[in-house]
Amino acid sequence: MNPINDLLKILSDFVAGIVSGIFAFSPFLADLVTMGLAAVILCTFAALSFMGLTYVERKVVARIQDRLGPNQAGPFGLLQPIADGIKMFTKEDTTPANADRWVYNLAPLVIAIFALTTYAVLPFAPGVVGTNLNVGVFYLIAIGSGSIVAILMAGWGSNNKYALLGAFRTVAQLVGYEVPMLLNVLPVVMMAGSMSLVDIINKQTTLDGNPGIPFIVFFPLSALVFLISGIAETGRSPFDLLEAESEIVAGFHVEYSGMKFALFFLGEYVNALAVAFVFSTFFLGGYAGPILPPYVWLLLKAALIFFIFMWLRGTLPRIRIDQMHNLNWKFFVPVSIVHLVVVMALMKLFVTDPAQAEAFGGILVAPIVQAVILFVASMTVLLVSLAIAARRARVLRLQEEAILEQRRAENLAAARA
Amino acid sequence: MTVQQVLFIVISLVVLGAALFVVTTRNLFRAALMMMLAFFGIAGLFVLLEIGLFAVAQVLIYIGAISILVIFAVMLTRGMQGMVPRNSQAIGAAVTAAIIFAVLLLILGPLRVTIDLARWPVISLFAGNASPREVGGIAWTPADRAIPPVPETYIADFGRALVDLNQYLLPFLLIAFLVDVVLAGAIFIARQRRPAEVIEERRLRAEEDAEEAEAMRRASASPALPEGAVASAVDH
Amino acid sequence: MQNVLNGIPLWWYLVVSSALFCIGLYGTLARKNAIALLMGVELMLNAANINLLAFWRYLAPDTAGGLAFAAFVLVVAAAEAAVGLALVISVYRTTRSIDPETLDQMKL
Amino acid sequence: MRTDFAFVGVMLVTAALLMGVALIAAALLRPKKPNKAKLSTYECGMETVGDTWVQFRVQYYVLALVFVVFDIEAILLFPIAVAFNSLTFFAVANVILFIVVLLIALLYAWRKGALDWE
Repeated sequence: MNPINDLLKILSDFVAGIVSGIFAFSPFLADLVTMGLAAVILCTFAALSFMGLTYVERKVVARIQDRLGPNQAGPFGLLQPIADGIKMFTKEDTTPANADRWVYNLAPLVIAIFALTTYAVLPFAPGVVGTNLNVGVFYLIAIGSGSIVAILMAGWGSNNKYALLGAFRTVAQLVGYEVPMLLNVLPVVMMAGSMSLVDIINKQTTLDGNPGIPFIVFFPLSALVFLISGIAETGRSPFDLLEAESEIVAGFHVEYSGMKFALFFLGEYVNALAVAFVFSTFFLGGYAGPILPPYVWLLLKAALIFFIFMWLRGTLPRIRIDQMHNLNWKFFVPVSIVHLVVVMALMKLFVTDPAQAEAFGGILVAPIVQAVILFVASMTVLLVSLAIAARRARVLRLQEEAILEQRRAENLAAARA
Repeated sequence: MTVQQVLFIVISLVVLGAALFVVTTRNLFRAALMMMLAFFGIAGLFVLLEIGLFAVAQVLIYIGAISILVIFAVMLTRGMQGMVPRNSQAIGAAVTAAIIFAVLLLILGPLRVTIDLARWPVISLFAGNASPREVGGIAWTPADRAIPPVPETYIADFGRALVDLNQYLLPFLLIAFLVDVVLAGAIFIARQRRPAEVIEERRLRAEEDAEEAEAMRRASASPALPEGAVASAVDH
Repeated sequence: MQNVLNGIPLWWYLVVSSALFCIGLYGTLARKNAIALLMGVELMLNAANINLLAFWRYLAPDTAGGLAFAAFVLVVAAAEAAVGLALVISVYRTTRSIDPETLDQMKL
Repeated sequence: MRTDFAFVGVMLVTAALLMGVALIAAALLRPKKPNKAKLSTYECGMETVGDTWVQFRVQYYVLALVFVVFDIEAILLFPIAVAFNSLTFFAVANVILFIVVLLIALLYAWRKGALDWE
């Protein structure tokens, strides 16, 4: 074992060895304590990255918008997250008088729990993964529905019109964007032949005679749609219309303050980081990469994705709710379905495995050729659909302009008369 | 006791308690939340059965989709919040459910009623050496065979079976059509009609009613009936 | 006894599922609110699913039968909920009531 | 490397404990001086008018409905995707038929205006 490349693996084996030494009398207890330690480490990692990310995001967005960002607490404002933490812990927290107390108080807990549980299946390095479920992809998507429940609980428990309205809008957005996510993970699962995240990464490395091409090359459309849906799933800008301060006063968590608000915030950031990790795993090859140690590769890729999130947040204006729904239901979903059909047909037609070609027919091609074919097909679907959407948008805009023109003429005539 | 046994008992109690809450509470939103808890617990039972696929599918479909539909429906029928939870046949329903549960327990569980005409029915604990029960020719309690493990590839096997002409291809395709019909029907039923459509509908209904009344008038005014009958019908 | 999975015999699952079924049945028969009634139906369908999967696991894990049937139950449960709740919403909009006992007219 | 759900259960419990501890610690640290104005419903300083039960649009339900349809599709398509490499041409043709039928459902909903957000 290379001590630098397998640092995480060596450390985790070391800790597991110590624990099983202490609990030598009961393998079950040793197992339980090992798992508990791993869970605590993962939760701490998520919470610490949440603290760090709030600082980094504020700094980066400030730079993009030509501001300074936090610069008072400590050098370069580095102590800002700690100051925020102290504030969150000591701020008075009110429960509205006619709130549904149980539901109101449990909602932030539920959202934080489900956000943290996402990390149980993410592989950080070869052999370093909480648990390599054979339904990992499914698990990630299913856990996402936990936050939907928490949002409904928060909206209903607050007993506030705006909270309830915000919760409903949020849920409509979250369930909507789950559909393109599901549809665009399917090509990845088909390619990897497994729903386990480790298998998906292995398929993108050069192990077992695989070509070592990340899936973003095979399915650029899937990657793009997955990334945008991921941003929408986590409710980040430009899809943050559900907590638009000026419109529905912070949406479903309007009544929350102090630590409970912090938990909602933590849920949002932890989910966003999880989307970055999941995207790197599905489409960029996860921890696979040359020279550098695997965990560094994973962190680099996730950091790149998260930087894209921050960049979008710093530059794009918030979109309207009808645009948000139209983008999803009238563009992403139909395009993803068409893409899925095309990919299915092509993947059956052009196969890379000789045994499969012999058993089920199909044209045997080299992996590179298959990648090129799928890339071209995926890009064609993307460009054609974009062209259609652009033409349709132009028609709609012209219609709108014609109506406006007509109305203006009528008004003018009325004014003259 | 193994860990799995303890977990099974805890999860079952949670599921049954949540289910009892669902059917007795007055607050429909809390009922829906508790229903989610019950579904989550059932996913836990599937994990104990070592069927991860369905544990996750349970969470995805029941918690992520069906419960959301239920909560939306609760919100849309908001005037119905403070309703009395039970209707007039509640006692009968409870008795029926209890009887069915007792019968199921006797059929499925370890309890057995030995009917001896000379004495009262005796409920005795099912002993290991009693006659085995069979389902489809396979003895299932007490078994004389070890339980085979779930194959590693059960997800792929399931996927293949779904599109295998000799297995479940027809139901699989029927599902697509069923779902089509469900979507079309549900959208048609639930769709918010535009004001113009509502007016049109009312007009059609009024026309229909008028036609009906006309037909009735004509029928009652037919010469076969005596004048008095018509008058009395009109009086009513 | 050999027919236990991790120490749990099959009849434990069957008893839990029948208890859940009967609770759902009570809910379906005794609730005054049509949505609560549908919740009872969902509980009953879940009980059926526990049964299907438990039997599959204990008796025939090497086939796909139990899984396929459980999946179809899932689909049918979703379809039933979708159409049932759409009906409830539609009825509520016309009559302002979703109490099945008062909805006894053939024409709304 | 573990491949079971035990770790997920442990993770759920651990996350619940850690977050619960954070909430309790905050509850002990923070001041607690409630008064009537603080406990009233927040509406930008306005007095609350009417009850919380604002009228919801059936549009939310219809969108959830379309979502349910695709959720069902997903649960059936994922196992098939896992087995994709060992499917025959005939099977893949049927899967494509399945997806196309669902696309028709989507187009119907679109046509009926169920996807419009007015």
